[in-house]
Amino acid sequence: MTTSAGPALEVRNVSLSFKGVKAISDLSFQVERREICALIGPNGAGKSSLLNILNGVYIPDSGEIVFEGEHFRRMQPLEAARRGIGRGFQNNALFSGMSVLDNVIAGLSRKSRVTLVEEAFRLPRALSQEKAFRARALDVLKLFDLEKHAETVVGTLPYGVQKKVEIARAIVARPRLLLLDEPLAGMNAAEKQEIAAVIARLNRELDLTVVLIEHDIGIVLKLAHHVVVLDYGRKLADGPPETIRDNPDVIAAYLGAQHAEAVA
Amino acid sequence: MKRLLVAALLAGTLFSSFTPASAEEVSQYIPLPTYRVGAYASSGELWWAGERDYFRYINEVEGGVEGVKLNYEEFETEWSPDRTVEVYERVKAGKDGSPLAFFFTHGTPATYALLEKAAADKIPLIDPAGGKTETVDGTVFPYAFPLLFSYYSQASTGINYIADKVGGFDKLKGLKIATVYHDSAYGRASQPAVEALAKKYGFENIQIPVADPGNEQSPQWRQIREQKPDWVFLRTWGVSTVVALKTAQRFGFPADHIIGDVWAGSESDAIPAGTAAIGYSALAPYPGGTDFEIHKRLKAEILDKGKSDLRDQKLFGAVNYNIGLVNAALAVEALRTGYKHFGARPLNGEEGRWAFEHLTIDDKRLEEIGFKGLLQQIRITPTDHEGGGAARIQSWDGEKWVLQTDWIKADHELLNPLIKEGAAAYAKENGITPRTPETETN
Amino acid sequence: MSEINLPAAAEPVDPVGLKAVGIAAAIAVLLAAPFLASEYWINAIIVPFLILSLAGLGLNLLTGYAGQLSLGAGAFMMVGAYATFSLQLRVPDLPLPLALVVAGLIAGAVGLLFGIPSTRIKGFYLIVSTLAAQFFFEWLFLKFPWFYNGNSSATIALSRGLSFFGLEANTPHGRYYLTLGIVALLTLLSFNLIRGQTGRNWMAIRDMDTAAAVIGVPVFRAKLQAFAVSSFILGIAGALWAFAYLGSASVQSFGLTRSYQILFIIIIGGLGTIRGAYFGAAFVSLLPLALDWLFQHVFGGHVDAGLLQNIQKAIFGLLIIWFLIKEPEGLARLLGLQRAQGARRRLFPS
Amino acid sequence: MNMFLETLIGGLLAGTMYSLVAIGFVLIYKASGVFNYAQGSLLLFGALTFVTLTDQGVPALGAIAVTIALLILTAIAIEKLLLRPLTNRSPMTLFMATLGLSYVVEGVAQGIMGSQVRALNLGIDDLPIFLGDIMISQFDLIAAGVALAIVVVLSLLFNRTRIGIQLRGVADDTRAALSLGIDINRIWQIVWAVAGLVGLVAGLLWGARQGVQFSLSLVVLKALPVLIIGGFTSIPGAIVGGLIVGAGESLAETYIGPYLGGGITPWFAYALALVFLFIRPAGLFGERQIERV
Repeated sequence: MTTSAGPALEVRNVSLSFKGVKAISDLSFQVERREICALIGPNGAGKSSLLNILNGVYIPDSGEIVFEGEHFRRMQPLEAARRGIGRGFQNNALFSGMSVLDNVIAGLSRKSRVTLVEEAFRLPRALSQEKAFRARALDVLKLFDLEKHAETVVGTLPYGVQKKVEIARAIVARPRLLLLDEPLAGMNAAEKQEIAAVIARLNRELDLTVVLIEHDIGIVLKLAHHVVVLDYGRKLADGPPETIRDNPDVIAAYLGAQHAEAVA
Repeated sequence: MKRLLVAALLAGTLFSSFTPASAEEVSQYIPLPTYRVGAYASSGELWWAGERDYFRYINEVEGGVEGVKLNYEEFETEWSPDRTVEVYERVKAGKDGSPLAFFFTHGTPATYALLEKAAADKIPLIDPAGGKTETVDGTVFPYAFPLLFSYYSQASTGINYIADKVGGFDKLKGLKIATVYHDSAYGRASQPAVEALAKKYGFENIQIPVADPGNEQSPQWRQIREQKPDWVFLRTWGVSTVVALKTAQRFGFPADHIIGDVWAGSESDAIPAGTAAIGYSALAPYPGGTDFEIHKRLKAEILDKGKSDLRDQKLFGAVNYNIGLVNAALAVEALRTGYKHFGARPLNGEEGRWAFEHLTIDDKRLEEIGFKGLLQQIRITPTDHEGGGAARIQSWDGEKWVLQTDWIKADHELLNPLIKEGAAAYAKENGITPRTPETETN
Repeated sequence: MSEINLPAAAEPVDPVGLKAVGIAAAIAVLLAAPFLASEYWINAIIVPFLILSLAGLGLNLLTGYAGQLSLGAGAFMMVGAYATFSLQLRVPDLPLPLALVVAGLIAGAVGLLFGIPSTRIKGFYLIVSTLAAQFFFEWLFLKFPWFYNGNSSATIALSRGLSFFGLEANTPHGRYYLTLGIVALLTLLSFNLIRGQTGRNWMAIRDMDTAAAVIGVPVFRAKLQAFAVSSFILGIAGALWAFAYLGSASVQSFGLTRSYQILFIIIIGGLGTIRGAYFGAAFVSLLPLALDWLFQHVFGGHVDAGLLQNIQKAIFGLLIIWFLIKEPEGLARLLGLQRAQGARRRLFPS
Repeated sequence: MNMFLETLIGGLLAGTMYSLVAIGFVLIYKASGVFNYAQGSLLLFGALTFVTLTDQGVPALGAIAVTIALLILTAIAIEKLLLRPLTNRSPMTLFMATLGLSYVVEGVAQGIMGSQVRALNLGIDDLPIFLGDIMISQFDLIAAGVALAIVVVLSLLFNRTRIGIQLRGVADDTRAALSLGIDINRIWQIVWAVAGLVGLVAGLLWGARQGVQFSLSLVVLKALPVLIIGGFTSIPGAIVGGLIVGAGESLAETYIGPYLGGGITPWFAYALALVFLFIRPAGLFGERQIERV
C-alpha cells in the first residue's frame, strides 16, 4: 500500500466534449483514500464519461487526473489497470463467450508472469500460476456466492448475476481504487442490500477506495462517505451525504423545476 | 436426419476404388484430368472434345490401336495442380486390369507438381507445347515429355519469323523487340532463350511484366509507346491477351507487329478483342481450321453421326479443338509404336516411356493418319523429348485464323546448350545421375 | 433469488474410464491407419486432410479465439514453405523437423509484422493487412529467383526428400506419420494455450477488446501473440502442404483461394473450437470427392460432362448455405458431440 | 510532364471502373451488413445473360429488359433463401454464405450458358482522345461518366425517395427500423436488385473491355482495396476510393515498378489502403464506431 498522504484521487478542471457537445465542463473534486465516493446526477450528466476518463478509454479535452500523487494528462487503459484501478461497466462488458470463472480469472491477466512457451508446454511455473489464479478467483466467487455458476457461460446468466460477476472480476486483482458504474442497477431490493454490504465490507477490509455511480439515493446516503452531484457535466455539489440531501440545487436538479430557468 | 446425410456422403467415397472389372478383353486405360468449371473451361471444353472425338474415332472406326481399345475416363480438376495430384494418385495404379502407360497433365503447373512423383512411379508425363523446358533432355528427365514445342523453341521460332519478315537475320541487329509477359513462371519460361537470341543477333530485348489477372494494362502499353519497339511478343493468356490487344490498339501499336505465343492464339483470345485483333498473328504448333484430312474423316464418322463431345458444332476445327486432336494423335501413335514392340496389350509406364522415346511420325505417316499440315514431323529420342520444335504462323482476319507459313523450325544449336545446362543444374541439385541411353537394351 | 440456470449436464458413470478407453482406441486407429487404408487414401485424402486441419487450427486461434479476421492464411503458409526450402537448401545439415520449427518461427515473425495494424484497425477493415500480405508474398516469391533457387518453373521441392532425423520418410507411411506427429503435437500445444492465460486474453479481446484493456489484458501484446502463433502453425502447415503432400509447390498452391478455403474450413467446422478445424477440413476434402463419386455413378455418361461438373459446383454451394443455416456453430455442434471444454458459443462479434 | 499527367488521368479514369464494381458491394453492405463475396459472380451472371440473349438474336433493349427482370428475381430469391434464414447472424457467417452463393451462381451460369468466351460490343470502341498530346481512353471516359451518373441516381434514390429514407434507416439500425414497421425483407430485396443492376452495368463495361468470360468475376479483387479506402458504407467513398486506387496503381507501375521488377499493382493497392486506414481506421467515408462501453 503506498503511504502517500494526499488524497487517493484528484480530478482537476477536467473537460470533455463529443463533436461540440459538452459532456464534462471544468470538473474538479477529490476522493480521500479508503473513502466511498458516490457520483450522482440525472442521465447524461457525464458520470460514465468521467469514469471512462479515469481509466483511459476517453481522453479529456483539458484538465488532469492525479492518482496517488502522480499527474496524468492522459491515462492509458493498461496503465490504469497496472496501477491498481479496477473498473465495472454500466451495461456490464463481460466476455460473454467465456465461463464465469474464466471471466474473473481474466481480471488477473496483468498479474500473469508466465510466458507463452511455458503455457504451451504446461511447464510447472504455468501450472502453479494457473492453480493459484483459479483458487483466488473461486474465493472471490464465494464472496458473491457465485461458485455454483463457475463453469456456466456468462452470456446465459440473468442480468443481476452478471452484475455480480462483473464486480468480482473488478476486485479479483486487489485494486486500490475501484470504479463502479451503477453496480446495483437491475437488481431487486434484497440483492441491492446484499451487494451494498459486500462493497462496504471490501472498502473496510481491503482499504479499497471506491468511486461509484448510483441512482438509488437511499443506498447512496447509507453507503457513501462523500457525494459529488453532477448536472450537465458541471459540479452541482460536493460533500458528505447529509449536506447533499438538503441541498436545494440537488433537489431541483432531480425534480427538474429550476431547470427551466437555468437553461433559458 | 442430419447425421445420416453426412455419414452417407462420407461412406460413398469408400466404395470409389472397388468398381468391378469389365469382362471382355482388357483395353488401355487413359485417365483425362480435365477442367470444365471455372475460368479455364472456355479453352478446356474444346480440348477435351478434340481428344474424346479422336479416341472415339480410333475405337469405333479403326477398332482401337493395333486392336487394343482405349478406355478413357474424365476427372474434374478446375485447372488446380492440387486436384490434378489427387486424380493422379487415384489413377496411377491403373483400372480394370490395365496399367497406366502415360499421364496427360493438361497444364504446365500440374506438370511441375507431378514431376518428382511421376519419376518415382515411373509413369511418363505428357504435356505437349508446355512442360518444364529442361525436361527436353531425356537423360535427366526420363519420365517427362514436353512434346512438339518447348518454351525456348517458341522464342526462337518467333525470332526466325521476324527475321524472315524484315528480310534476313542480319536485319535483326538494332531492332527493338518487346515481350509483354504474364507475371508468372509460365510468362517467364522463354526469357533465357530470348536473351541468348538477343546476344546472338544484336536486337534489344525489352521485358514488360503484367500482373495477374492483367485486366488493366495502360501503364505497360504507355511504356511501349515511349520505347517504340518494332515488334511485340505476347507471352500472356486468357484475359491478359484480350486486354493487351485492345490497349495496343488504343495506344496505336499495329496489331500486325504483335506475335502471340501458343497459349495466346486461339479463338477465345481473338474474338473478344474485336477489331483490335485483326492482323494479330500467333505461333501455332496447333494450326486452326478444318481443311485437314482428319477433319473430313471425323466429320463423316463422328460429327455427322451425333457422336461428338462438342456442345457447339460451329467450334469444330477451333484451335483448342485441334489441340485435343493433336494430343490424342500423339498418344495413339506412341501406343501403336509400343504395341508393335511389346505386343498388342495394355502397356505399363516403363513400356510407355520406351514407346514415346521411339515415336517417329514422318510425312508419309502424317498423310496416312490425315494430320498433314496439322501436325509437324516429329522424332522423339531418349535425349530429345521435344522431337519437333517447329510451328506455323497464323493470323486473325476478324473471323478465323489464316495460316501464313509452313513449319518454321527453332534454332536448336543455340537452344540445346541452354537446355543441357538447365538440366545438368537440376540433376546436380537433386542428386540425379543422367542416364546414358545408348547403353540401354530393350 | 431464483435463477433459471441449467447445471452442467450430469456426467455419465465413471467418466474418466470411458474417456481414457475412447482416446486409446482413437490413437490405435490413427497409428494403424496406413496399414488399413490404400496408398491412394493416404496420399490423396488423409495427408491433405491432416494438413488442412492443421492450417485451420492455426487460423482458428487468430480468428476463432482472438477474433482477428484474416484472409492471409495462404500467405503465411507460403512463407513457411519457402523458408523450409531455403533452410534445407542453404543449411544442409539442419534436420527437417528443426528446419520446420525455424521456418515456423520465420512465418510467425512475418505474421506478427502484419498483425501490427490490428491495433488501430478493427472488424472487417482488418482484412486489408492480411490481404496485403497475401498479394505481397505472391509477388515476392515469384519476382526474385533467390527464393526458388532460380529454376525455370519457379517451383520449390526438397531435393533430399522428407527425412525425420535421418529416418527416410518419402514413403506414404513416412509422410503420414511425419504429418500425424506434427499435427498431433501442435494440436496439443494449441489446446494448452487456449486453456491457459493466453487463451483467456484472446477470448477477452474477441468478445470486448475495450473492456479487456481496462481490466488489464495486454491487448496489443496478446493480439500480436495471436498473429505470431497462428502464423507459426500456418507456416508449418504450408511446408507440409508443399513437401509432404504435393511434393513440389509454387506460389499458386498458396493463392487467395487457399486463404478462403482455410477461413471456410474454420467457419463451417466451428469458430473458436479446436475440433472445428478437423470437421471443416473433412467437409472441404471429402464432400467434393463424395459428390463427384455420387454424380459419376448416378449420371455417368448420360449427362454432358460440363453440365454435370457445374451442377455439382452449384450443389456444393447450396450445401454450404444449408449447413450455415442449419448449424451456426458449425459441424462440431451439428454432429451432436458434447462441446469440448474449451469451446465457446460466442461467434465472432459484428 | 505529359507522361505524368497522362498516367495520372489514365489511372483516375481506370479507377472509376473499379468504383463501379465497388458500388455494388457498398449498397449491400450498407443496407444488410453483408460483405457480398458473390458480387463478382452476380456481375458475371448479368453480363453473360445479356450476351447470350443478344447472341440468340434478341434485340439489345429486349435483352436488357429480360436480364434486369432475371436479376430482380435472383435478388428476391437470395433474400428469401439466404438472408431471411440467416438474419442477425455474425458477418463472418453471412460472408461465407455469399461464398456458397457464388458457387451456385457460377455453377448455374456456366452449366446453362456454357463457358465459351463471348465478344461484347457496346458500340463504344476503345479509341484514344487527345487533349493536347495527353492521350485519354474514350472508353474509360464514358465509364467514368456512367459511374458518376450511377452515383447521382443512387444519391437521389437514397435522399429524395421514401424508399431511400427507409433504406438509410435500415442501414443505420436494422432493429430500430424493424420496430418502426419498415418491411426489412422488401428493402433487402430492393437493395440486392439495385446492386444487381449496378453490377450489370459494371459487367457490361468490363465485359466489353475484356470479353465476357469467367475471369470477369476476378474484377472483385480490384474492388476490395477501393472499398477499404473509401469505407464499406459510403457510395461517394467508393468513387473516391476508386480514383485513389486507379491513380495509385497507374503511377506506381510506371514510376516505382521498374525499380522492383514490375508487376507490383496488386499488392501496391493494398499497401495504399493500409496507409489510408492508419489515418482513418474505418475508411475515408466509413462511419467511425464510437466506443460504447
